[in-house]
Amino acid sequence: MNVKNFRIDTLYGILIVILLLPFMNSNINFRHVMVIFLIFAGLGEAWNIITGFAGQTSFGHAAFFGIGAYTSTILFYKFGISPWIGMLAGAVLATVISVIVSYPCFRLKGHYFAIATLAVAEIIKQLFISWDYVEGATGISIPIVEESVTSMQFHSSKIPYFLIAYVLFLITTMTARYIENNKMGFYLKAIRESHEAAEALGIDTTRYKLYAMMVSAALTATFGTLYAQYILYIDPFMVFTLEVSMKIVLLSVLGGLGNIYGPIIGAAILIPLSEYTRVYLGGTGKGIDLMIFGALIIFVACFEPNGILGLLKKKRSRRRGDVYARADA
Amino acid sequence: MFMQEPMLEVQNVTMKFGSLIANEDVSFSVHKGEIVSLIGPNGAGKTTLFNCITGFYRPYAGRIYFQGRDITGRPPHEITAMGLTRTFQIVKPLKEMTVKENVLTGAFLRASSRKEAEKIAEEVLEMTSLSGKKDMPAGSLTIADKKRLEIARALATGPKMVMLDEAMAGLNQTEIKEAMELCLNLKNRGITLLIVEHIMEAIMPISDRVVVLNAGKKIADASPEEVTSNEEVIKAYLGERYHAKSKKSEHGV
Amino acid sequence: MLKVRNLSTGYDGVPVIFDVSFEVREGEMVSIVGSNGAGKTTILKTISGLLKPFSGEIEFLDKRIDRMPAHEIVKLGIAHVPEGRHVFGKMTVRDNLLLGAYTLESDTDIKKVLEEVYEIFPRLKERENQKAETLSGGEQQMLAIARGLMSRPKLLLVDEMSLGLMPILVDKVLDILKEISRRGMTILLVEQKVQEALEMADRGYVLQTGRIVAEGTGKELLESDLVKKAYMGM
Amino acid sequence: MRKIGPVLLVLVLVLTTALSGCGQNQSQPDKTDGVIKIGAILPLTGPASATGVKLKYAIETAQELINGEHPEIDLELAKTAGLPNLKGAKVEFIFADHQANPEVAKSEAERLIQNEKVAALIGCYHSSATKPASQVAERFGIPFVAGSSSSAALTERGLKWFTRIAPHDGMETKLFFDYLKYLNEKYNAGIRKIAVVYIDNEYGVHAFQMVEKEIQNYKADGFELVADVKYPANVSNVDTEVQKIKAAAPDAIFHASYIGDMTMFVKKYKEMNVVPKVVLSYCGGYQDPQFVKNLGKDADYFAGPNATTSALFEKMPVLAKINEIYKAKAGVDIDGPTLEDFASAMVIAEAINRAGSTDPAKVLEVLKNHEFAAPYFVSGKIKFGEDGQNVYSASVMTQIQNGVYEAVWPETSQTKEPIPAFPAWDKR
Amino acid sequence: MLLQIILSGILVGFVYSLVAVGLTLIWGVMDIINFAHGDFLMVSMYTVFWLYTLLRLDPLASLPIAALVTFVLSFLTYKLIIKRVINAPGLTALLATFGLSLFIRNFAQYLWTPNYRFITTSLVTDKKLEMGSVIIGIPQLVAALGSIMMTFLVVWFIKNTKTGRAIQAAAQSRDTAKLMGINTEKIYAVTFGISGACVGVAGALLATFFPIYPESGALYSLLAFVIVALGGFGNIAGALYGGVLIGLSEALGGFFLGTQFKYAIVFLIYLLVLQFRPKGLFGW
Repeated sequence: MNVKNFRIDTLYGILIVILLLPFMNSNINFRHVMVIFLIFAGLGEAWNIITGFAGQTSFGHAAFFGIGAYTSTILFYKFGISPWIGMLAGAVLATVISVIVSYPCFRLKGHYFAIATLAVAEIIKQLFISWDYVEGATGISIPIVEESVTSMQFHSSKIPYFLIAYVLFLITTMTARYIENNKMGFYLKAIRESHEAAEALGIDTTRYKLYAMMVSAALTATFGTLYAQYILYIDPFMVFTLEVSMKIVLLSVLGGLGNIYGPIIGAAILIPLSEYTRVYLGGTGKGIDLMIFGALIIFVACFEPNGILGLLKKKRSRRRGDVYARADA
Repeated sequence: MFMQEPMLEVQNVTMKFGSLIANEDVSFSVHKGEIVSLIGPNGAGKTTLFNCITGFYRPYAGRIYFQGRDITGRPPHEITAMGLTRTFQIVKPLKEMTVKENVLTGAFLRASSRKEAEKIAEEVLEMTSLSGKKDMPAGSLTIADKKRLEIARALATGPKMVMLDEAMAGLNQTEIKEAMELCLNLKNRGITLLIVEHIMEAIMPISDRVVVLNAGKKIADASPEEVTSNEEVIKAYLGERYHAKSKKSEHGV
Repeated sequence: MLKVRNLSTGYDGVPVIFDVSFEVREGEMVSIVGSNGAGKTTILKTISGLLKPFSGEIEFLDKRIDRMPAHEIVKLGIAHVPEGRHVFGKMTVRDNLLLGAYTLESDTDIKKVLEEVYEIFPRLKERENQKAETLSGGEQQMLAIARGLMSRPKLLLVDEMSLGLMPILVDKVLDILKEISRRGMTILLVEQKVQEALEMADRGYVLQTGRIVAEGTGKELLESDLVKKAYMGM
Repeated sequence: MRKIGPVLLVLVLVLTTALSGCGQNQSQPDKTDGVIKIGAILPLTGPASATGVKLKYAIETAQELINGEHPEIDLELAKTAGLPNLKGAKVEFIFADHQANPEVAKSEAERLIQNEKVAALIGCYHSSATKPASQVAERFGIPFVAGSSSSAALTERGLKWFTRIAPHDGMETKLFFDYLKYLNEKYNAGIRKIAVVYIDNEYGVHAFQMVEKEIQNYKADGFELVADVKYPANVSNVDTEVQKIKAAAPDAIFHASYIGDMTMFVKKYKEMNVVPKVVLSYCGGYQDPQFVKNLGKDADYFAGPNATTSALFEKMPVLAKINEIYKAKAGVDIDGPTLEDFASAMVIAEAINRAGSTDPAKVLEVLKNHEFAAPYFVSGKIKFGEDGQNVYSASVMTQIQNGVYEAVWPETSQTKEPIPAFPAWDKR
Repeated sequence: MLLQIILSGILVGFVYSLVAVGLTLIWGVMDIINFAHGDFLMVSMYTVFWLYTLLRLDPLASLPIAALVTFVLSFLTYKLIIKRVINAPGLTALLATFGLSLFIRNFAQYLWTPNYRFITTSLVTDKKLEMGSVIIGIPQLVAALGSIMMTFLVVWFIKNTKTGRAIQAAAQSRDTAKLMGINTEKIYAVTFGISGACVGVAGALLATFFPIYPESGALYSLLAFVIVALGGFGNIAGALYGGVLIGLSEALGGFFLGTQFKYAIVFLIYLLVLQFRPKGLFGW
């Protein structure tokens, strides 16, 4: 059997199932979960490019998400420019910002890099909180206009939001897949595995990491725009928060890193889980929902350390073998 | 048979780490098509010199020319792109990737498409006898195969010159023989080689010239025969036992 | 003293060693030779408990040790000098040695062993307060052996001590090992420098791709065709 | 890699489970079954959950009053069980947690409306959550009655279905200046220099904006802004902040702080010997009874507007009885924000009762045109203006004296006279 | 005035240091990012609070008990959770500790309600030193001194005891440590425990002047990450100086540039310092 064809078929299968689901259940909350699922699965895919492929752990993707959200919102709020253009502008701006912040961050390795991205995101968040032009801490209620494709506002149904989310998700996943199977993907993975070996293979590591960061940032920003248009309200605490960054990290790790299926699986589990534990248990005011949520995360991490994907492709049975020994051999 | 065209020229390279001098005023050159070996006791500064040449370190003083172009302090990837690449003493396989993917990664340097890269990779795998293991994860190879993979990956970048850092350490006799053949094979394909090695039995027969480092300084630069009889070299490095053994094998084989 | 029967072992469920049996008697120096990748290190790691065997038995002083955790095995009297030395570079020579004596309870014992070890390795005494990473390769190898001796082992497992050492130092280290053996220590040596290892050993085993293909006294093996052909390049 | 097929399986599995979960929800019994559902969206987890949980108790108190028979309480709905005009239908408040996250507030609003079929929404405490949630209500044409969300922006959006009980921060700011004027006139307090200390989020920043705006109207009275100190939303110490305040030496400090940071500030004021004449607090930390509990005597002389105070219980028997029920649940006396959310629950139930149906249009008509009796407020009544804002300010100025929130202004509801100047910290 | 700010900054910094010391210890030894570190701090504060409320025990007197509680909690965390993820790739351990953080935080809310609590009358409450215009709160001073003492205790322990040497050994090479007869499992668990004890002490010291509520560890934990990285992962001295540097830059930056920026300044300092020392101030 041709492995490559099989993989393509699986991905298409998943994509079709996702597309059909909201039409099988008209429940508004279910569709909401689907929209959020797609947004976060897409964010996970975008993040995966820089962290899963290139091995540069980013704890600061909320920064790009927020920039995407704010760019389109400001353009629409202040100048009445369609969020579609805002989405593009946001992606461009996020790309530019990613280049600027990558410069100081890429000098750092490993955890130092991860904390640096976190620091950058927190600084950007504080700038937005204090920036009067973007309404600072008070946030912006996006003016509600008649629903239309141009205004990217839909009040009577969630299906258009779902479809936009789907298309963005599709673009992101396909981009990730294209990268994975071509030169850039190989180069990124080489950088992840060994910086020095990559250099010796003629790979300009800084440049490729930068490319990965740019692509990742641009894609992340587009979801920011959609998110803002979907909620119709944004403030810095909502889009720039560490929680958004961590959610992206968590679901991708939960699903399995460095693979385009990981974020999809992670999001398919994490998003409904957090939604439904809250829906069914959140009303008690005792934090039971998050307790259970936390416990489940611990459970998955402990019993499937390679992510859910690891469970599925567990070839080597003794997974808790001695890592040291392998590295040393 | 030497074409007297210098491929690599190392001029007065000095490298320091703090107060520790790893290389002191080292000069030598490698001509096109040659196999040159760099030997010396542990801590003599061979790997440091390698790192200086390939751009991983910036030398403290001195210049390095590759094909007449000054490459001193250029980043490693640019040097590789010019056609000078290396392997590592401590192998650095891209563990999560398969053998073929490892080689593909190197092949992308010259290939413009995936297809072309695949072609180069297949060729190189064939040449290094790794074809049979191409779908194995690189992390699970034996040490010998990992060393072979290092070489294969370097070759995939389409180099004019390859620098091998202890590519034979830890191989058994048969494997060393294969490695020696591979080196000669590469030489026949016009690839210049600079080899750091401990295994005298392996490098003496294939080297055109041997450069000996001791305590960061060059103490000899001559043909294998001359080097093995150089008193200073023997004292510093080979030890009496080798001296005796090499004499024995001269008679024995 | 040490009996290994039908041992199969490896990493991550991938077997490297197949059905290997051998033994080491008290006071002997036994060498297991073979090229890298043959699985020599894997055997030692399994004996010292770093790896768990897939099947087979390991007995030390008539006690099954194949399911014991590594630190318990050390207490029984097996010390393992790992390949590549692995000294604790950020710690002083003295601290490294004290760690070797981790299993000893009484302070006076520790002091005594320390003195004994310093006697064998006067060089280490000189460098007592130096960080281990500042030692030369040969000195580090000596430190690794000395550290192994600190636990007062009954059996010393030594892995590839020639690796990465220049020839002159290999001789030196081997001499030390001989000296220790002469003092009565039982030693299981794993080496790829076939000639040297077999010359020293009382008995030897030849390992090829995870299987033992020959055994005998050091001399017998050195003279066997198999060894001559495969390892001596003759 | 080859075995990726099961991925599909897992995905389908998870999503279909989700699907079936929702399906059940959807087939809830029709709303006319004698139970009227009202959604309450509150911050039940996260940093503000301390308040959120209290609000929940208050709303449960309202539910108990409405559904049970409490003839002793002089409230229309308390006397009979259920809603008399809807054949004694019971009211059920469905609680949802928004975790201080606007996204969650929005999705919970949608869920409550669509899945739970609620007739109206109340909440959400955080203005940032109230904004998107009330927009959902607007879209579905469902009344939204906010209790204690205080951002003035909420009622400036021109929403048709939105109403609010609490005075917004603009009104509170006016109240502050009027009170200071009163102190200056009556007690010759000599208050001129004002510092604003506020948390760097929607609540704090908005409050400060109101001060900047209002102070223009009070220039003639000699008030001037000498310092504004903005501090991060999650603060580990307030040393530097207090240094800045001390350097400005204000007569009055306006605080927009939550309970945790407010308490830290007070402790630091004491340590650093900061002695202003007056400290006034926006609806937030000061109003929480925990403030007195945690600080003891040090809490004395702080002041702020409050919808209620325990000192008023004596004067207001209805309030006292409501508090009895509430205290049994919450363990503390009812406070301002809590009472405002209680009011929002009562008002929406009353509006449905008067409309005689849950038809949103009819309920909205009642909400916008009727006046509601609110004997638990000092103002005694609630009436929503065109923009949805309660025109009767529900607040009195309170000051803590001997650990009790005394009503000090306006004079009509005074329980104690105000003390116009802080004594030195070591002279208490 | 300036002196006052600098002093306050330093005092706060030492408390940050102690929180960071615990974090850097496990980071250095096991390469684990413990997201629940701040929540252990919170647990310690609650422990102190309840001992104070129920038994009228002064926070300083209950400090050893709090340290013990967090030691045990931390020890168990290793035994029950970390042990299973320590060999897992990349970020899995982070996933687990994040889940743990969520769990502890909300369990605290479940048990003790989300109310803000304060210890109002401890031995040190409201005491202060006045030297001219400079005022130093005794609780802060005691906390800073306590932090320094605890840090030195930890350093001494690691440097001079048998277990300490074993911790160092396990940090450098796990398998070689095993070959020394060191039960690395136990050593890891103990290291985790010590890390817990560090935040336990920090929590008890903080409890005298910081509000106690389920989220009270969150910010400290974030700052601790920055400090640990600033000082160089696994470097205890680095964490100590890093904490002070952060405390100072927070105080000075906050005063001169606006207090709302004080944490942004902290992050900026991190980025700046790392430009010159990519492996932290004391990183190797």
